[in-house]
Amino acid sequence: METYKVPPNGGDEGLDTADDGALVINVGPQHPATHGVLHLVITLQGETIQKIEPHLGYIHRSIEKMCESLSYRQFIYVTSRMDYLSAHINNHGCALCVEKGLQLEVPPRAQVIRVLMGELTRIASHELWWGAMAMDLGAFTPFFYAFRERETINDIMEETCGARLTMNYMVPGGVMYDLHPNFQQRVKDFIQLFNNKIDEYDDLVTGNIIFQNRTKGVGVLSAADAISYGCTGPVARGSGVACDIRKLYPYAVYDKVAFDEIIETAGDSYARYLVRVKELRQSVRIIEQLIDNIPEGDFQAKTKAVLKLPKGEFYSRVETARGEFGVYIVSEGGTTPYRIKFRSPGFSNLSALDHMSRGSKIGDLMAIMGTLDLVIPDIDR
Amino acid sequence: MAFLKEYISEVYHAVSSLLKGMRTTGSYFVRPKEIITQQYPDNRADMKIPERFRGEVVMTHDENNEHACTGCTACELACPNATIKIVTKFDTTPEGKKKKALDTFVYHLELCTMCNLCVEACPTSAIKMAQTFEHSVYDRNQLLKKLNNPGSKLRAGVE
Amino acid sequence: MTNEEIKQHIITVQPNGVFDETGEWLQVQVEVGEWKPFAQWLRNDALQMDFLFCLTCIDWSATATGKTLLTMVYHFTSTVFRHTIVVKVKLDRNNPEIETVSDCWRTAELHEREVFDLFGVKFLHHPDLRRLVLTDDFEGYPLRKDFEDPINMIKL
Amino acid sequence: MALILECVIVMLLVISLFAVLGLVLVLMERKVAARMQIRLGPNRVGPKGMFQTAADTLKLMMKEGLTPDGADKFLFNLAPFVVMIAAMLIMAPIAFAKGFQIWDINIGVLYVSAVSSVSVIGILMAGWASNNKYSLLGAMRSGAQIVSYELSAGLSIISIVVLSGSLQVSDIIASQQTGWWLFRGHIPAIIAFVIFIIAVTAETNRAPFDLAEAESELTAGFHTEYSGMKFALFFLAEYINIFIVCAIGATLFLGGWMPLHMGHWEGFNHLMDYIPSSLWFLGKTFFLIFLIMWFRWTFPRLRVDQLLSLEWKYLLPISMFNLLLITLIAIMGWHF
Repeated sequence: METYKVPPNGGDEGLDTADDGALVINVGPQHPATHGVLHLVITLQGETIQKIEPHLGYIHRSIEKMCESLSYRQFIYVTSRMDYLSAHINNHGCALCVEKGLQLEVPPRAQVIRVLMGELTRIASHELWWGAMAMDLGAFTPFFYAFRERETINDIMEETCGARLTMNYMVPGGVMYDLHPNFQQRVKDFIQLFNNKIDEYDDLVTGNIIFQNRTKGVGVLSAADAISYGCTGPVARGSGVACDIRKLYPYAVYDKVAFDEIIETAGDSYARYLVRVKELRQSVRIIEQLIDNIPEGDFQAKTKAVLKLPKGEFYSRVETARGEFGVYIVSEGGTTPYRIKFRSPGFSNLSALDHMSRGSKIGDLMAIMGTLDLVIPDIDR
Repeated sequence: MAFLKEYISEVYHAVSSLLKGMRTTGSYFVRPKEIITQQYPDNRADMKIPERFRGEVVMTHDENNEHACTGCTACELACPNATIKIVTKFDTTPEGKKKKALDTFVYHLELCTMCNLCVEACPTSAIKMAQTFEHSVYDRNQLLKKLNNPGSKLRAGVE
Repeated sequence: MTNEEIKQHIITVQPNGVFDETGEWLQVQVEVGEWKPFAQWLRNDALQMDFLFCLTCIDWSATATGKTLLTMVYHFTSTVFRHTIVVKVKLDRNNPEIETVSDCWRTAELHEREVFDLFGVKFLHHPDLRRLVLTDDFEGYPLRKDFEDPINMIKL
Repeated sequence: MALILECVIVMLLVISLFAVLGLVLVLMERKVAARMQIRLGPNRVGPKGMFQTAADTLKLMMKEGLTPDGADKFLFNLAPFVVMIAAMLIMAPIAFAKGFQIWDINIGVLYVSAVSSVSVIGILMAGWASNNKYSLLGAMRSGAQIVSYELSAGLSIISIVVLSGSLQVSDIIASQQTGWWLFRGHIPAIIAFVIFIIAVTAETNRAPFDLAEAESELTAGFHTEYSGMKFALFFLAEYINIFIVCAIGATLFLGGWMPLHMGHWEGFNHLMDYIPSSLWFLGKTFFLIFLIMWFRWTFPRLRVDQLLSLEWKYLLPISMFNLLLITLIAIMGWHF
């Protein structure tokens, strides 16, 4: 019987050949800090990072190809599986694109419901990021506090949408069902809980001297670089680039609610952290404005049983928790998209990782990756 | 001297920020009431699953073992994952005409993503989402289900 | 800037450009040989298109008119003027080659690798053109319309 | 003959103490963590999960002890024992109760600080012999860390030696008959205590100084390649080390097994004397252990250069200056 023998250098020949004393290590595909199957090949000089090369594709499902054989109703659910933490917002973007093609007017009630769900999703996503980021930096406890609030949102989602993570609640023309009768009360309860607990976040993490030292001045990304690398969302806003789709190209009812676009100019990990933490409060502000003002009416526009987009190209973009999510549909007039492209925020944000982490310590890499808030299925699609 | 003052205030702020964090975790340590863990298998009896929760597709049968599925395959067409396969047969109606009817409603739970599109598509509300969620089995074949009960037939009046 | 103004600017450098205003944004189609200087002009000159937010490719081989056609589609926005244009470049499907723009927009580096991986478009002078999501020895380009994988693709 | 018998009994006692401490401390850590993290912690094995760690130990014993193919086999297998033996050796001069001490050596405190640095050799050995880059990085970090933090831990210990005038553990405890050094030595003693706690947290590789393991950076650092019982030895040694350093801290600053006496409150002092001395010792030690666990479940981890600058820029200058103050207090007899 032949037994497999591991080669002396651990099996990664070819990666180990840096000659100037540099150490090449593989972070991932299974590593506690990558939160998924991201594989980074890191060249280290001592503890200092010289180069990072991402190797993608471990969970590439070719969603774009799959969507080419799905109808315009069917393809929306797949996008929940890309950025699973912003599932609602992804679905919203797809629904918007189909509606653009059909020139469909969405009832006001559905628009408000979509925004409410989107902002709840954003809070849930930022909560998870906050916990995971603290965990990357070695503090385990915040993770559980973050999950307490996130759990409440998941319960609300479960009650209204029927699922906790991949809801598939958006359909072309509106939402799948009307709100649950308990929805408003539970959201108000959540806001109260959230306002009580948010100060703990500052006590535990934001103000902590160790945390500040770990993140300030780490992974600096200038505004010009942020634009050049195609960064969007909190990553770009942490560098002082105004890029919030909700402000620049308002969709649904975002032009009717008051909220601030959070912009920090330092461009380091701490700035990106602050942007997200402040966005939590802005999302709560949007929800507070809308929760008592949900217009009555239909929750879904009347649509044909089989949707056919006219020949042409349609692009819609929404602001997910990670940045700009674009849907580009090329239609040949059939019932399925001829070609569909998802512009996922994580993919572009990842491309800046190498630039940001060169010259910093391996411990800084965790702070940088934490504030990039990478969701691997979003990158691999 | 200014340097020393800065040094001391730096140390003071650092220590106080650390103590603030310890106060937060410490206060949870002495308040076990804040614990939010659910003892899952033990609390099965009084667990509340929302009525909209999507666990699996089931077909509703009434007390006469009759269902509302006409075998129109709308759900099969709506399903993005080929989860549903409808096998039809031809029944003879009392008038002697041949009529298409449901033979077997095959449901692949292992392929299902609980997207609810089949339930939305069904013109006769024959299928719905059940709130069960404990689907794990040792053999994958057990996830292949037939949704119509043996011997069941179409409810009168459903077209 | 309005579409008309952008058009005027573009005509000065691309007199042969084909314009299409049916979509949401102004579309301009340029020849593959003129693409690189045009891209540099877009990035640096009057239009200041500094944000490339979407880069993709379309395989037209399943349509009647596009048997040997691939189209590169670039979506640009200027963060200065807030205008958006779409640039299209037609490629020969049998030998798709185009100049890289990863030196103008850094984000193009990964996006071009993805397009190379899934469509087989060769980007000339790209600093690191390798397969991105697939293994290096993978055969075929999955997002092309004629790609078949009898094992992993299930036809509904 | 009697001596050999004595040796055997002591050995058995130490080993069983190790086993019991390992089980208790791991369970305590998990329970403390759970309470701080608003969850229940282990609660399935035995009443309130009391036997969870025993079950874990059983599992670890039954696991295969894997040795990687490219590892230096001898050093790889030796390393956990080096760490373990170093931990066992420090147990010798600790006074668990009044007159209950294995070896009252006259340089007890010096012995402790000398032997406690041996464990870094085991860690370096493990990191190098594993032939894993993560392990190597972790081990190198651990080396730099322990060498640095030993300085301020040593200076804090010396400040108590200065106050009590002896290196012998029993003498130091006896000198706290009238009050613990933490209270008698004014603010400098408190500063020394705080520095001591920080330094020993770093020396035992505990969060926020757990850079040698740094889960999110180096997966598991120096013990990445270890499994089964060899891993368990590292794990056990970590907890034993915590116990020992806390016991030292309790001995030096909190009076060891000495009951709490308050000036001239005769009634109060008599009441305190009724509590057995071993309970006093264990109570103080476990209080310090709790403190260290509290740190771990609250703070993020430092970066490696910040870890070193904390030591060299803050702890070391402060503790040197502090030592001067304490010496002044001791010479002038200003302490209570």
